[in-house]
Amino acid sequence: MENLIEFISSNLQIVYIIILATFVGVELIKSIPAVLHTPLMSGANALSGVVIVGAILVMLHSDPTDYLALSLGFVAVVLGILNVVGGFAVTNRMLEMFKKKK
Amino acid sequence: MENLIEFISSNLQIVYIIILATFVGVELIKSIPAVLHTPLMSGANALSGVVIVGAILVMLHSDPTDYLALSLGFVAVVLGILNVVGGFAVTNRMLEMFKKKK
Amino acid sequence: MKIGVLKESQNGEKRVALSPFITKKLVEKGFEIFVEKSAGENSLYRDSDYKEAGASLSTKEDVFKSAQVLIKINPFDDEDLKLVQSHHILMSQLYHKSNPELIKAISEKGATAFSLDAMPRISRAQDMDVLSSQNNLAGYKAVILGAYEMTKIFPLMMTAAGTITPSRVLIYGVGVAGLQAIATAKRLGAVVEATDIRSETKEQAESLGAKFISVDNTGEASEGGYAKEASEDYQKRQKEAVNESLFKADLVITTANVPGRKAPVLITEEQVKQMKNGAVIIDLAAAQGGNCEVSKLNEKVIVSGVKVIGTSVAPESVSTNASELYAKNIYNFIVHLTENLKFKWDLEEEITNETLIVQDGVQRKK
Amino acid sequence: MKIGVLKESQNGEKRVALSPFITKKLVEKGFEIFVEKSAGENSLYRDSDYKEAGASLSTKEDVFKSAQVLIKINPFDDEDLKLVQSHHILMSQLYHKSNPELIKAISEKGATAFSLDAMPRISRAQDMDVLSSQNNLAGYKAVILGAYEMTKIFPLMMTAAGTITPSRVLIYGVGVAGLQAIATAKRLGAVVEATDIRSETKEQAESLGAKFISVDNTGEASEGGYAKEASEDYQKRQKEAVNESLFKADLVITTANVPGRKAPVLITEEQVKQMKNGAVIIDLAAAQGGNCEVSKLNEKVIVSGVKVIGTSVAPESVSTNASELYAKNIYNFIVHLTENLKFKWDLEEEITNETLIVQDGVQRKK
Amino acid sequence: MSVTLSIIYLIATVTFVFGLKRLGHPDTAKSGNLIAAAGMGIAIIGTIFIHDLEVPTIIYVLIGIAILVGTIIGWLIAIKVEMTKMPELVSLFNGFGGASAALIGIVEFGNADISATSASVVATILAAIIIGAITFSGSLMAFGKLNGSVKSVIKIPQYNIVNNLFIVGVVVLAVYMVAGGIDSSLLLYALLAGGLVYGILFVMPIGGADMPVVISLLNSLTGIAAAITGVLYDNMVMLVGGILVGSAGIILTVAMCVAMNRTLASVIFGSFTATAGPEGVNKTMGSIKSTTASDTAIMMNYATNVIIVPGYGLAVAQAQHVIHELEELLTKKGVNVKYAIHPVAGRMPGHMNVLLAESNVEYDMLVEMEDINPQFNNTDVVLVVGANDVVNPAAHNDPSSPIYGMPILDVENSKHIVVNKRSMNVGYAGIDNELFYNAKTAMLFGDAKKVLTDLVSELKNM
Amino acid sequence: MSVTLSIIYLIATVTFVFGLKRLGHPDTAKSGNLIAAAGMGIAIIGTIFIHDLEVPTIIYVLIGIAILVGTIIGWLIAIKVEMTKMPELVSLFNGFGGASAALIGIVEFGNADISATSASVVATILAAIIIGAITFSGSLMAFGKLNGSVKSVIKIPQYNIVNNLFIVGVVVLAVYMVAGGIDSSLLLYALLAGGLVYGILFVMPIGGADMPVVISLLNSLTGIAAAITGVLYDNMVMLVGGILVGSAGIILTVAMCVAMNRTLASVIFGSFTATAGPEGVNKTMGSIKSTTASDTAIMMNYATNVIIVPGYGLAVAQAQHVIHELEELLTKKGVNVKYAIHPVAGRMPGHMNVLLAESNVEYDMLVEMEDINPQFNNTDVVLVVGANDVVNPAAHNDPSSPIYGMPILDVENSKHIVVNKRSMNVGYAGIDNELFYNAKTAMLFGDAKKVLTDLVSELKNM
Ligand SMILES: NC(=O)c1ccc[n+]([C@@H]2O[C@H](COP(=O)([O-])OP(=O)(O)OC[C@H]3O[C@@H](n4cnc5c(N)ncnc54)[C@H](OP(=O)(O)O)[C@@H]3O)[C@@H](O)[C@H]2O)c1
Ligand SMILES: NC(=O)c1ccc[n+]([C@@H]2O[C@H](COP(=O)([O-])OP(=O)(O)OC[C@H]3O[C@@H](n4cnc5c(N)ncnc54)[C@H](OP(=O)(O)O)[C@@H]3O)[C@@H](O)[C@H]2O)c1
Ligand SMILES: NC(=O)c1ccc[n+]([C@@H]2O[C@H](COP(=O)([O-])OP(=O)(O)OC[C@H]3O[C@@H](n4cnc5c(N)ncnc54)[C@H](O)[C@@H]3O)[C@@H](O)[C@H]2O)c1
Ligand SMILES: NC(=O)c1ccc[n+]([C@@H]2O[C@H](COP(=O)([O-])OP(=O)(O)OC[C@H]3O[C@@H](n4cnc5c(N)ncnc54)[C@H](O)[C@@H]3O)[C@@H](O)[C@H]2O)c1
Repeated sequence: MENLIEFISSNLQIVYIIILATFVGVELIKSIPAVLHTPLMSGANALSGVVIVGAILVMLHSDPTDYLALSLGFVAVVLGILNVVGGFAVTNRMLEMFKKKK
Repeated sequence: MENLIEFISSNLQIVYIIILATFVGVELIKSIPAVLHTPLMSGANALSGVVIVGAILVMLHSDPTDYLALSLGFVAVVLGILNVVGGFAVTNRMLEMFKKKK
Repeated sequence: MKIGVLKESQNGEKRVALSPFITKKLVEKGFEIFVEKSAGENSLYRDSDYKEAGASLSTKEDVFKSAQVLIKINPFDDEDLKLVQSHHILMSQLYHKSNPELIKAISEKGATAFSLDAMPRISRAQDMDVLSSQNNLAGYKAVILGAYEMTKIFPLMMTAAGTITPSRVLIYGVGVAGLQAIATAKRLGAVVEATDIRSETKEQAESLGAKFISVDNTGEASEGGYAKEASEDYQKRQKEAVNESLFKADLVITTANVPGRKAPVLITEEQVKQMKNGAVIIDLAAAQGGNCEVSKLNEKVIVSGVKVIGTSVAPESVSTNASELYAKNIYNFIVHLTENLKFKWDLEEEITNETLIVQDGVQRKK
Repeated sequence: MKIGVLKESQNGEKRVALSPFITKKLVEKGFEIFVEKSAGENSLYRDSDYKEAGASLSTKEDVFKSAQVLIKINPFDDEDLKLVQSHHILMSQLYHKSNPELIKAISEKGATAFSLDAMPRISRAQDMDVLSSQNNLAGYKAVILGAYEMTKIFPLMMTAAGTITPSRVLIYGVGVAGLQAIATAKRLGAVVEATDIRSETKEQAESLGAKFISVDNTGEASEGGYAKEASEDYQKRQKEAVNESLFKADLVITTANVPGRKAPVLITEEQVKQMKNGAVIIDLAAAQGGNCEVSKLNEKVIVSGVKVIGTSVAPESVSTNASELYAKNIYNFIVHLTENLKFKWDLEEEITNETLIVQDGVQRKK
Repeated sequence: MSVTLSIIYLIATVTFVFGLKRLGHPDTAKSGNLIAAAGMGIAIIGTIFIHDLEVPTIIYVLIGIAILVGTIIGWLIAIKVEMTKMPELVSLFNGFGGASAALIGIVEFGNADISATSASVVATILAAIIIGAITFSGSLMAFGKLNGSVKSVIKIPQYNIVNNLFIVGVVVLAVYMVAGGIDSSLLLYALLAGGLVYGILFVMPIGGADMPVVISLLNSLTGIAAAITGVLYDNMVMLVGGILVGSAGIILTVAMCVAMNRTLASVIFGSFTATAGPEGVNKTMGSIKSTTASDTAIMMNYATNVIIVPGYGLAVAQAQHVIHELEELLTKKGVNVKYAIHPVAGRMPGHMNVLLAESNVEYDMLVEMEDINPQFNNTDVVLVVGANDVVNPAAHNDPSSPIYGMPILDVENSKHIVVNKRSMNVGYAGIDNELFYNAKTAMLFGDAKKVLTDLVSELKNM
Repeated sequence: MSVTLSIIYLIATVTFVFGLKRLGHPDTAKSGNLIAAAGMGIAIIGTIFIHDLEVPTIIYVLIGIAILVGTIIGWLIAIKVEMTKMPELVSLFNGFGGASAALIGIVEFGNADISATSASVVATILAAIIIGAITFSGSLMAFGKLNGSVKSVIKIPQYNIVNNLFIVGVVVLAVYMVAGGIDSSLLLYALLAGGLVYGILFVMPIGGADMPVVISLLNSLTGIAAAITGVLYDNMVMLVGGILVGSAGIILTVAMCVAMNRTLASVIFGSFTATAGPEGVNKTMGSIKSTTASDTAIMMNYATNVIIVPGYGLAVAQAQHVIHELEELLTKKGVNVKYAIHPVAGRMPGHMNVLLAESNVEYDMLVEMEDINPQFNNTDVVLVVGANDVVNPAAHNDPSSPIYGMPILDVENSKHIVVNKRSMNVGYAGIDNELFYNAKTAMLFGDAKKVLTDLVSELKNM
């Protein structure tokens, strides 16, 4: 509890950002048709691949001789980019059915 | 332009907060029935009275001998609280019509 | 004021000018009502019903003796005229434009006569307008009669034993009767088409689900909501536009009239011969000379497989409703004309002025 | 295979067993068709139509001579029987349960006979089911007949001359005819009520907009979709439940039947006397003895102001459609029974088994 | 700042979000307002009491007095004023908020050592002053206009250009001050005056009917002013609350324009072209009020008794099925619905009966004229659909009218009247209808089928 | 961090918001996906190139290789896999994201001097590891289940308790490490292992039909892991992007549960009670698939040819007016709509004709069985409303069936079949209907009037 309070007070703006972003996420998704559930899940999944940014940072910051960190970072980047590219591509395919006619 | 960039980089989190709050405001109000336009305007008006917080801060920080600041602050608090109290009360009255029946 | 109700004498007529319900309302207002015996019989009103409503029942002669105002639906006949005296006020549909002898006879008696069919078509007269109230029922009954006479059914039906195509119904004249005919035929599931010389009827017909066959009517005009007589040119254009539908129709109902004139001939014998075998034509304008060349009033003529039925008596066949409505019209009319149980004789007033044909033996309208 | 079509001889009958359209279809399949002269006349089919469809026209005698299969709608009459020979295969509605003499006569001739009214009520037989196809039309026409006979109109109308209340229609028996009657009366704007011994008909009646009068039917059961004869107790309960509606009704249509039995009496004379003056009863079960005690087949009886019309001939009055559907039923039946223009005589098969009443002079069904 | 206060602000911010959210739905709007008010309350109390400043008692007393005075006045005004005066009241209050922001700016300008303060802080202070001033004077102007005390409408053709040049001038001055770090009260007051003048110039030419839109826009500006002040104090509740009001206000403004079938630009800049007023307004009869499907739907949703008056237009639009759907929906929501059938509605006797029977409206929902006329008194909303002559009071009032003497449906006796037709065109009798100009009447223009369908969707979403 | 990169991140964040927003509507979903992808692209490129670190070329090369390899593999998998395998693919990719987060955590744990680092940073690192591990193993488990490679479903009654105790243990360990500032790789690997095991334990008992819900939940967790990593690096795009995914994911998960008529709790904890499968599923015929009004509406909205098959249920529900409204609406949207009328649909000859005539359906929209049967091939969606026997393929296939030999409507030839009825109950003939178990068929349960009304509203909102 104390830690939490400390965190809040020292990262006040971050807390606001988290809360506001949560509201945005909720409001955006609140009422969408069921047929979009799967594509949306898939799209959100691709977005969660943003963790790749962290993986890249790990590699950028690694000492070129720290093989463990480097190889872990390498794997992290590969997995992250897989998540991103695969995620968006799959979502795109799922959305093929909503092509406009006429 | 430069100033803007400087502002952004030095207040990055504030910028995020502003952007996210804007999204929240927009998403919340996006599609509401016309009959609620006036009450909502009135409610939002009451909320804009949050400026009173600033007015109070002015007074709290004033030197008790700085009559100018004090009196300006005093007026600011009066006006601000008028906005808040009047705003919420008027809104409440407007919303009387939506009393649930049965 | 004493009001006498006569039994209708015209052949086939089943209506009566006053219903027991309205009799009661008049009696409550202070009118005295005398009803000829068995006058309501064919409209399912018993003499006892009238008695309960507060009327006195008697013979025709006695009715004429007791009452000052005499009401009827059809024009007064010779027998009636014998009994008419100068103090009598007669009310019925007189069709004074086509019945000059009758008007003359009444004038000679020195009596007074209102004609309900002369009611002006203005908003506040709508509740006294017997033409509307009766034509409305005629429109309904014409369709029922048609459906009864046909060897086909009206609606589309897709059944295990095959599909029955819907009947095609064509209505000439989209006045009161025509509109009700459209509505009734449509309800029963027919494909309905209609035509009229007045172009404002297009929207009206469509509002009831009919397809309107527009005929270019430049050069034709209507007067106060009524049609004028059509030009020859119009008639030609009409035939061209309508023939295709006519020759496919299973039932044709004609209601076209031009007030105060012979009804226009819209379907010639030649056209009838090109119609479908087994088609039926109901000519509601038969009494005014007929919209179909071959129709004869109250007869069923068969021309090359097409049954042509000339009739105007449709409202009689729904006599109960027809009498109710007529009685209500009469009631509204009497209430309008009187004050404290006395006639106002307000000749400036449009309704009185238009309907008062003969006053104390003087003919006011031609 | 040679098929002969006979002209209906029964009084008032206007239908014909085969239409030109179906004739053509059979001819295209390779059947030879012989039609008795003027057979289709009353259904608006001309002899020339049949000729165009590929049939030969001849006298009744010649038809019997040329054809092996003879088709008709009504049971074969004495004149027909004289011409029947042992090689003939007869097809019509024979009503074999109530016509033992006819069956005997056919057997004695050594001929073969199919009865279309014995068609089993199974899904795949629906397109050969003449009872359904004809009763359906009867239901429609009964309402038209009722509307024609009434002195009131069906729909509610609020007019300047007062409000006309809607007619109340009561339907007994919610089978094929009853349902179509409900639908038709409802379309015309009446307030429709219905009752039936089979409780599953409640939902069906309601699906067409009627109010269903439920009678507690514990103890009664139905067999294969048909009603069984009702117990006396049920009849009493039914009267109690329905009387209120009956006495308010303007039109009553009865269609209740129990297959192979006399129709149940649902309305006694005493009940009729309590009905509204001017009400109309159409008894479609009159040919099976009638659902109304006072009804007589093909007669209009008036009992204390109530018109009771016993009829079963309603389909004849829409003969064109009725003949079309009957013809389609016959077509499907013949196609079902034959292969390569020959009868299959598959007696194991339900439809053949049920409808084949007499085979080569041997009576198979009682 | 103390953690407690931070958390209080956080909570207040969250109540603002929820409050706004709930204000968007009629069922929850009231509670939304209260939630936001509660959040505001704790934010204010927290601000006063939670800090580690040494504040002399006198200041507390002053604050207390200020709050007490403001609360009492605000409360009294709010509860005393007539309902019809509400919009001007909102405008007035909004002006106060703006003034408060401007005053804060002025004080802070005085407190700060401008030349030593970072440009962004100075910019913030000046922005608060200018925006506060604009909203203050603009709101007062709007108040005056609604109030009727200010009537003049300027008619200079190049007005907009002048107007825009003026505000550009003000901004240039401000930028100059920021860039130069200039600490001049003269210039400050010039800025203040510039803001005040611009507020007036901005609102002056806009027509009275557009005032609500302007108020909403000004309100949004006040929010922005509050947010700017929030940046100044690094105060999150002001920042986020202000931004919420600012963004929601803009969206609301646009929505209001859409509902009025106008664009924001035409409201603000088109003030000169659109002075003629809505078309079809009859000069002698006054002006009409038009409404939307969503407003009508809400009115009906919260009504107890609703009467529908069908006329010929219903038949023309073939909207009988939709009206039945509407009636069923209302009934399901517990509203008493009836149809009032005039004997000559439509174009043939029984026209409405045929029409409504087709969509299976129960016969006992149809009530004859004589029976329904006494019931209008007791009716919350009358919905007239495609009827005209049969509800024309001229039949009672105007002996020269061709329909004089015809009995009509007395819809005027009900609380609200909504009339649906496509235009201000006349009906069968060819005469104008005073009912449409009645203060209780709102016109719901459009084809009956379309309008009723919209009504049904709106009702379903409630 | 450089300003440019900050701005790039800001833009990326905004694209995420817009992308998500647009993904919520079928018309804009595709562009939303592309917008978000573009934002992600610039964020990645920006991260690689914009910084002031001295990075040896080898590391750039490695990053390049990693990205190239990942992109190619991801792309290939995504475009090669069959449409029906999509959900498992999503699960797999999601697992990778989780793994990536966990790996980052491990590296950072190694880099940091734990005892000297602030507790909140350590907590962040450990949280990233645990959550990343759970999503990784959980997603793989879900992948395996959908895939069919993992079949076992644990049936220990007290399973949930064990399960919860386990995760509590893991959390306690983490708290212990944070509080004590303990820098033990052993404990770290224990934590990692704990997370991995819990992911498996968590997903194992959940039934296959509920997998999409679980995937969505895990996806939301990955978002949170990303956000935590963002906090670690004070990286806003990760923080905001992660939170967006986290909150949207939770809402989506709940929405999916609602659409399946379940609660989230029953999906996660009710795994043992609800093993029987939806009721009314016929053992020999396989399982049915049910759908929602909004899905059906979208399918029809994007269809070219739609055929409506009305049956007795339409009459029972008295939904004739609504179906006409639906048909009109579709027609207005450019869809070809027809009604297929089976000769014995309903309960009397011509039942459907009477019914549809009442709502004024044009006669030429009604097509007889023989004429429409060849057209089903060419039909995108068949909507069967309250019909049963007349579309029962047993009439063709099953000589023992009482309806064998009856001609039926060949709806099976169309691309999609949606069947509306209230339950799995039989029709007039009293027999089961294989059609409902067809892979192309989706059941849309509910009273026809209600369901069609919903369909109409959904379609109107598109
Ligand atoms: N019932 C009878 O037997 C009969 C017979 C003959 C004459 N009349 C006369 O007809 C009149 C009937 O009165 P009423 O009030 O029913 O009709 P009305 O006075 O003719 O008014 C109908 C109104 O409906 C509007 N309208 C037309 N189409 C519409 C659409 N698609 N959607 C929405 N609104 C539409 C028209 O205004 P917009 O153009 O602005 O939309 C019009 O003003 C009376 O004057 C009566 O005397 C009646
Ligand atoms: N047309 C005729 O002349 C005639 C005459 C007699 C018999 N039949 C027979 O009747 C059958 C007709 O076939 P059909 O496909 O039209 O009907 P059906 O096979 O009887 O099926 C109707 C289906 O509608 C559903 N339903 C009932 N009420 C509903 C409601 N309110 N909302 C949604 N669905 C509802 C029922 O399922 P749920 O209970 O699950 O909702 C039922 O399975 C054939 O077997 C035919 O042989 C026809
Ligand atoms: N406002 C009122 O008070 C009131 C009251 C009743 C009727 N009306 C109106 O009066 C009008 C006439 O009603 P009606 O039924 O008594 O008319 P009607 O019986 O005189 O004639 C019937 C119809 O035949 C049409 N007709 C005449 N000549 C024709 C031709 N050559 N070809 C085709 N059609 C032809 C007429 O236009 C009319 O529509 C209607 O529009 C009716 O609505 C008004
Ligand atoms: N599945 C098929 O192939 C098929 C084909 C045609 C008809 N049918 C069904 O067969 C059933 C009977 O049809 P029908 O019209 O030929 O029947 P019908 O003519 O034999 O009888 C008409 C109705 O009268 C009712 N009835 C009998 N005794 C009664 C009593 N005492 N009181 C009240 N009602 C009584 C019956 O229940 C029946 O509904 C119907 O349900 C029909 O749908 C099924």
